[in-house]
Amino acid sequence: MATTSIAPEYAIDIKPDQIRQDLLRPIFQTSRRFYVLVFFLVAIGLPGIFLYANQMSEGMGVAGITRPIFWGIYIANFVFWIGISHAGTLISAILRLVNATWRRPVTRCAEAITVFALAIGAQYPIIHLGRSWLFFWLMPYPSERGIWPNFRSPLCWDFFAISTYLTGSTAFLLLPIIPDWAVVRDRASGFRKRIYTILALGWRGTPREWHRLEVAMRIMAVAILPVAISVHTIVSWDFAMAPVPMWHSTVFGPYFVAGAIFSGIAALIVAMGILRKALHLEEYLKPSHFSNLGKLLLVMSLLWVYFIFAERLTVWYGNQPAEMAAFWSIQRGRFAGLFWTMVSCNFLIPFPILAIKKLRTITGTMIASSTVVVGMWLERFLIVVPPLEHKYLPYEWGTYHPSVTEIGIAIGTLCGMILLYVLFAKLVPIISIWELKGGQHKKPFAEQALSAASRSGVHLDSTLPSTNS
Amino acid sequence: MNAIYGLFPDTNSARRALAALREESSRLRIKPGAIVLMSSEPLEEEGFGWEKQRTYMPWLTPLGALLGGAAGYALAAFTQRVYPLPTGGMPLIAMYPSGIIMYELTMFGAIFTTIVTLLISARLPFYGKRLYDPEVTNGKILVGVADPDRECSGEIGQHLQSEGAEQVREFSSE
Amino acid sequence: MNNAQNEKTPGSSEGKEKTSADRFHRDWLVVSIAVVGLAVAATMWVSAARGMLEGQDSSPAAGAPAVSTPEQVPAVFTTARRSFFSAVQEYFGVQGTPVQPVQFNHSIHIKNGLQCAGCHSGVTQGPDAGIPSVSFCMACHQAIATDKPEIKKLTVYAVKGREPPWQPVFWFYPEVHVRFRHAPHIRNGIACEQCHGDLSKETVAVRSKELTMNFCLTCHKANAVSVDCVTCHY
Amino acid sequence: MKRRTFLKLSAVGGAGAALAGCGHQAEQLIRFIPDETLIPGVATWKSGVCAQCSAGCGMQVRVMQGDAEVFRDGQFGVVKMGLAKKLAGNPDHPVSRGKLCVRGEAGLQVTFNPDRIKHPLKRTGLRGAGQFTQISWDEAVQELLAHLQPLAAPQAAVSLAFLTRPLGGQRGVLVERFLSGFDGARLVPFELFDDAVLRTANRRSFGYEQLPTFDLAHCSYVISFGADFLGTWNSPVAQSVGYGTLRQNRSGIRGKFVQVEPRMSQTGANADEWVAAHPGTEGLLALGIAHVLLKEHFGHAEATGSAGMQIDGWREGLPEYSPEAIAWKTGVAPETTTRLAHEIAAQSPALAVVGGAPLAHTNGMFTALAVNALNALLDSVGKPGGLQFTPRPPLSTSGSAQDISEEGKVDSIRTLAQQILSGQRPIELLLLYEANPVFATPPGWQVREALEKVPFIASFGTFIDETSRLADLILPDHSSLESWIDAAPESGAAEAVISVAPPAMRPLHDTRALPDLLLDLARRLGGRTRQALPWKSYEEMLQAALAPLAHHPGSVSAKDSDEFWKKVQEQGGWWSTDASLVPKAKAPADSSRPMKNQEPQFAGPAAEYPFYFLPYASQPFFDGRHANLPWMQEMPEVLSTGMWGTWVEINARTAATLQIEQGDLLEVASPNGKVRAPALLSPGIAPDVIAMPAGQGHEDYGRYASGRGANPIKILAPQVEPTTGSLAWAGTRVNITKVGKGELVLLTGGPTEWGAEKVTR
Amino acid sequence: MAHRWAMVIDLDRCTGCETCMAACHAENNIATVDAKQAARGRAMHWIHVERYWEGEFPNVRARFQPVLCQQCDAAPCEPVCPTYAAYHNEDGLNAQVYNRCIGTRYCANACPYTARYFNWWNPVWDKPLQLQLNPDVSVREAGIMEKCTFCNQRIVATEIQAKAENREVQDGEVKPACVQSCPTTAMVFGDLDDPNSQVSRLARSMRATTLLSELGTNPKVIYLERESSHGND
Repeated sequence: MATTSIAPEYAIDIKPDQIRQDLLRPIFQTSRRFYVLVFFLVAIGLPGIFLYANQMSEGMGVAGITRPIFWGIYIANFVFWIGISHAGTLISAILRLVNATWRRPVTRCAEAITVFALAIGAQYPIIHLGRSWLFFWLMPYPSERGIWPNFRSPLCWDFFAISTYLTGSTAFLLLPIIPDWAVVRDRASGFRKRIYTILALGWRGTPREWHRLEVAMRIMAVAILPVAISVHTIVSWDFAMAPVPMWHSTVFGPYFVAGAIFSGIAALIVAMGILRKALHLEEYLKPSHFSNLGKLLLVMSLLWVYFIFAERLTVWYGNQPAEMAAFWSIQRGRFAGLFWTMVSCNFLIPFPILAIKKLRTITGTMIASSTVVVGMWLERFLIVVPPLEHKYLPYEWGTYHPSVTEIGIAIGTLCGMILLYVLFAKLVPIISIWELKGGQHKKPFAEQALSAASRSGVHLDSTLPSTNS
Repeated sequence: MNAIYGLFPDTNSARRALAALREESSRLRIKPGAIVLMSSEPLEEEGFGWEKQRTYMPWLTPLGALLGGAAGYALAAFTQRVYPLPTGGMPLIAMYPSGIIMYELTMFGAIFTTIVTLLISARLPFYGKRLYDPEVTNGKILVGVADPDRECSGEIGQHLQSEGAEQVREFSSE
Repeated sequence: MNNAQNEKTPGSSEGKEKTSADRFHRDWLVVSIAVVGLAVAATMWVSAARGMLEGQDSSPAAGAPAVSTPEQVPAVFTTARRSFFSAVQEYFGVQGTPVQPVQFNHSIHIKNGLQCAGCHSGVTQGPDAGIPSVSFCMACHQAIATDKPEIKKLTVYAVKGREPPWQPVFWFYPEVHVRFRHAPHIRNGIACEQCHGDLSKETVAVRSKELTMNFCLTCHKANAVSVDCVTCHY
Repeated sequence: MKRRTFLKLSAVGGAGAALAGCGHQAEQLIRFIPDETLIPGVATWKSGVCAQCSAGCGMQVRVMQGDAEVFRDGQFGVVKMGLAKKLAGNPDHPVSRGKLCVRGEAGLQVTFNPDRIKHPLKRTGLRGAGQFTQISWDEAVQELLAHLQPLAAPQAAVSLAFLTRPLGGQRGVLVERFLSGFDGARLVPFELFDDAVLRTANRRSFGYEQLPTFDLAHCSYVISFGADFLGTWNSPVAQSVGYGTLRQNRSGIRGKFVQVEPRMSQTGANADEWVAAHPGTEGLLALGIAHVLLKEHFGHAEATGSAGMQIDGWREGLPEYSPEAIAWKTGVAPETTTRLAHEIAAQSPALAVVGGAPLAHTNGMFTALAVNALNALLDSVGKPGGLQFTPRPPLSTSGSAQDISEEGKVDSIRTLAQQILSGQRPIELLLLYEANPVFATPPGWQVREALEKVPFIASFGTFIDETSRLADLILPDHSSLESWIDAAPESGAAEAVISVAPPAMRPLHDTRALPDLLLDLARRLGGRTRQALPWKSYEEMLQAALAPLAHHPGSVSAKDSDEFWKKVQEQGGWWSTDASLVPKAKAPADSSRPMKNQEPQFAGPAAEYPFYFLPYASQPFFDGRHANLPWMQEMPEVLSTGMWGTWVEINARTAATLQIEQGDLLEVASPNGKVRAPALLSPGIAPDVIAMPAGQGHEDYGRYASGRGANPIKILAPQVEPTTGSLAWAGTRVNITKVGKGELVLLTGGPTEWGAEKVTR
Repeated sequence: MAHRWAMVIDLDRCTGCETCMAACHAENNIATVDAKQAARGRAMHWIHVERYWEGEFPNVRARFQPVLCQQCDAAPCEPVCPTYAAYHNEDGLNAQVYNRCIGTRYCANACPYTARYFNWWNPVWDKPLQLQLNPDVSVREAGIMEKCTFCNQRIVATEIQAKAENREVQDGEVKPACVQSCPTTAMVFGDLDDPNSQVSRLARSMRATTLLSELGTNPKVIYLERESSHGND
């Protein structure tokens, strides 16, 4: 029986059969609620496509951006979504590396956020192009003219970073799904069976397959971390490379990475909370998961406050006129309301909720995370817009008001993101079946893993007899 | 390919059956490497004592990374010489930005190699007909012998049965 | 103890799944086709709505000139593409084949000893080669070959006081922003046929060479002339 | 890989191939045979004369071949023709010296304006309803002739009036000669910002009824009283050219420039010192300076000739005008006045300029005479670095609008309106040419009412505006680029200049040049008119007029008259420094009565209307005539940066006291009316002054100007300067009320006083 | 043969008359937007006169500064363009290649002078205003960034002319539209590589300075600072 002392709140003590039953339910049973939701999302999101088509046809003028605020909500959204995308892969990779067993129900829904947020976020640089249809000029491809993209441009780095990250995190998400697709394949019929047969790649579950998969996942976990960090650093360099007051800052790299992880965790908690209710996964996503992630969020919140303070303090001390114009417009000018809302959302509200253990419940963390998601969007907005409104020559200052098109496309992509996620949860077991099962009777095999596990209080349900050695 | 296999409800019986097949392999004229195991979860740690799995993946990945980095350098450096765009005295190949491209492509190389190595060495994807039983994903553990000697296949089946196989089935690719 | 599988064979539940599965993919097909269709429709509708304002995209009007009124002409000049389809055409660099109002025979004129610059007189002096006016043609053709059907057509134009609506054969979409100047090329001894092909072998001029940027660059590089972008693009 | 192949392969597949069949969009319009042979793509610079204001700058027109959509013989089609592409100053021309002003550069958009009248029009609806129908030129000319013929009869009881913008050059002569065939015909030149006061004052002071030319290039000290001479006043291009040299390019000398005005104009913004004297007291300040100069024996009162004698107390050293005595009226500290006087005394040559608002008060004549006297005291008249009067070239055809004024044939629009309304002088026919008094006169003058009473109005203008909307018949003129054009600049050059240019391009529309039309009418009318205008075409008339110049040494030397004429056309005119051309000053007409100080009169009691109201000639629109040019609408007025609208300029502190913020909609009310416009806070305006740019607020002036902004002229009191009868447009008081939120279109988006020091270096 | 085109603007001569702006509109086919778009900050003026107030009434002064693309030697706009639409050519111009521009607007953000203009819409000319359009200059469509080119079309035309006549380009032979039109001759254009050219001589003036020189962009538009007269004020 149990060989390790286990905190009972992590225990997922469900029979494998039941696990399959529970986790495959959404795939095989489609509720009316699902159709309503999809219809709803499509209905709200579709105007976004119209607005984008209109924007391509008429010109960027339909957006609220203007001289000198050449970037607006589009780029704020881009940074925001790329930030959100740091939820999954980074967290799941870290947790995989330290072999925190409680990660098992969390990883897939986190990684899915990464992939979809990235896919959505990567659209924004294209949406915001004046001539979207020529976006492929950002890619290096051999043309007869021999002209390549400018590798000195941060936008070109973006292309490389995002495509690497998208490839990596997609693989990171998809590889462990293969065995689960095999499960679905074996239970499905008809058209769906054909689809899942293709998706399962002919997975059989031989020791060779399992071994290669596990080795690959360990390598990927190591490889994806620096990519994730580089992605958001490069996104921050989109700003820091331009000599715009308050953009041209060395702190932007780590500041953006911290912000990204911060918003990513928040988004993950929100997604988990919703999935838990919607798919009846109360037995799998337990309060302890929320509490653990809440602690992580708390740390990131403090880190965020540290960064924003450091950033602002240096600007304030530097006292350069051009920077101060943007600074004061944020601190007490046109953007003061947004700024203080952001500080409340990112720190003042979540901090007590997350710091006090009693409040760190599912509801508590959900509230804290929701405010953080809003706050982090505001942060992106405040990074993009006020400095552009106050560049060096005061004669050239301007004001920015988002237009219907920008808001519509933003809503459209939000709906798109949710839709993708809903479809994913519909088509793929949102919790990894084999990993969950594996976690149930896996014996800690290394001292390191054991200590990591006991530190995080992992319950190792060793109902199996020990090895036969 | 033909095969005979048993479906075991738990790891204990599967382990026993495996041990038995291995013990009797010469007698039952089981070719080396013909014993097949399939499960719905990784069983490496479950003491199956299965043949040690080895892969070059940890070596191929850095190699892929190196290749990626080299490709990054090539892209950043050589492409800009292809079209000699006047830069008005600015460097044609900028050091730090090229570093970023190289870094990203290094990581891309690593990830890409890992995925490709995984797929190739795990022989995926494979859509043809080969030994498999859907019961595996229902939690059964499949232990069997590929291309058994026709004379011994009955005996193998009995062995599997006796070690606790719920069902013993035969597979034929024809 | 092992979590032994007291496996239920999925009997009754399987049947349910089957029906729901059928509904599943039928509905999904409908939804996805609808989404894609709407997206395409959106793009086309938006572009077409503008296209309609600015006149139909119709086939070239060849032959006798029709009476036209100001109402046919849009009241504004804009760089916007005329329609969704013309935008797509331009995107893919499709230029189509021009249909000339009069089947002008280049080879006969060249055989009779006429020089290119004799008619396309702008070529040595300015950016554009130019097409001579019908009155220029009539200077000879009042007397020469007046019985030929094409010359008769030409005469009809001249009598009516109209120019034949010659269609450009070598041209660029405005989007490529090329400012090509003929005169410097001629001054530097670039023969006409180097870009326009051997017109002594053509009757009605055809686009025998694709004037891509690569075409220009190859020559510019070979002759060590500027390959600076703003030499041509401004 | 070929350019798009990458995408074709990867993304869209065969979609491109499917579309390959569709041909290129053909030109659907028929093509006319061109009238001229031009080398395609090659630009030629032809000479031209700028017609955007009356300065008469010579210019060059860049002409290139292009496809124009035209209407010919009942068909709409395309023709290849030479088209004006760019205007630039004529480098040889003594007035423009290769430069133009912002309004001149926009002259192209007059020719290519979509709102131009393209055919002769006949009124169909009620008068003023703006409903016209297209008629042929034959019909139009017949109709006009039918109205002209009765009036041409000797001793006709009724007569006609010709309401026009001030016409310089031979156009003016032609019109005068045309009118000479009609008994009692009146020429009514109208311009909002006319300089009649200064011309009259110059005649009284110096004997030249002419605007002065300033030799800024050689000047060391300029004090300007309200004259926006770098922007809108007199000959801004010539003055700007001189100003450039005043400031730089003379080793060791940088002329100082002081501007006296209550609202900082574009010119004032360039001054080294800006003095905000109270409106209407500029003359006092000039005499205050003169007082100091006389007291300190800088100059001799006697030496100033008639100019000094115009001022009461001049000989006595202007005892009433000591800096202390005038300080409370002008609002200028006595020390400042004294200092300015000392500076002027120290730097020779010095020059005083007066123009614009100071002359548009009821005491404008006094102000002008005072500044003239100061100039005379500074001995700047006729000297290098001073002011000069441009000699008039001796043409064979006599006269200009000014010259015949003495014969009493010229009326002001105010007089005309009064006479029509009172029935004193029956005007049967009004000919109208590019003057818009309905827009640019105060309602108190009742111009619209008067014009509505005229039985028949024929307009020759190029645009429908508030005045030509009242016309019964419109016979549109060519644009200035399409017709023979000439000008005899009144000022701007120290030498005699005549600008002449042939048409730069063929007409775009079915229009006829006014001079040729008048010659045609004269020919058909016969009689006296025919005798007065014997020429077949305007070109012939110009050639005849300029013929005597061939005998003078000048810019053109030619063997015979044909060559002379050809060279004049190529060069864009004729000019000469021949000293024999300099005219003698006329004897000052009424120098007998020296003028005493006059206080400016303002309409509206100060208690009720606390602010002086200052409409000003706007940088892009001048008096409103350029408001239909989109370039000008989008040209930010440089000080306010305002575009596409009107605004009310108010001192920032005053606004703060009244709790008015930038962009608040203000109602500006005078005793004579109200207008609404958004507030524009400015530090460059006196606290008791409210200023508004003129030029916007058109009811009907094409698509770009109609219904845009507000017209400040419409609230002016019908004040006049008594000696000339000119509108005293600066003589009204107003009050302001905040009535809501207005829309202000500014180019700048920020507070531009911020860190100015830092950003400029 | 290579040049280093530069412009000197004498702020002491500049009167804020805006002739340069109108000339630029005419020469370079710059579209007018309309009142609504202008109110949103989308008016296009490749060159515009910036006005800065100094002081309070009555001791108030206004400074004028024509601002156009500063044609920086170390231009922040160039490296950020992912497609080389903004690049530096051999004559030292900040070139903007319209056909290569995909409209990221990154260059416009990076430009500290905000000298770049974006085509938010397809430009529209009410006919026949389009007949004025200069055929030597592209008419840009929606989605493209544009800016002052130092009237590149005039430079190219002059160079071709000089080559045809087998001579070098003379100092003062190339005149951008703004320089040509400036009534006070506040603007001078020429080759900075030629030490005897007028721009070179003026650029060596004591008054020479550049806009936002602390950013190290090394502009080729050199301003001569405004002076005060005779120490009188």
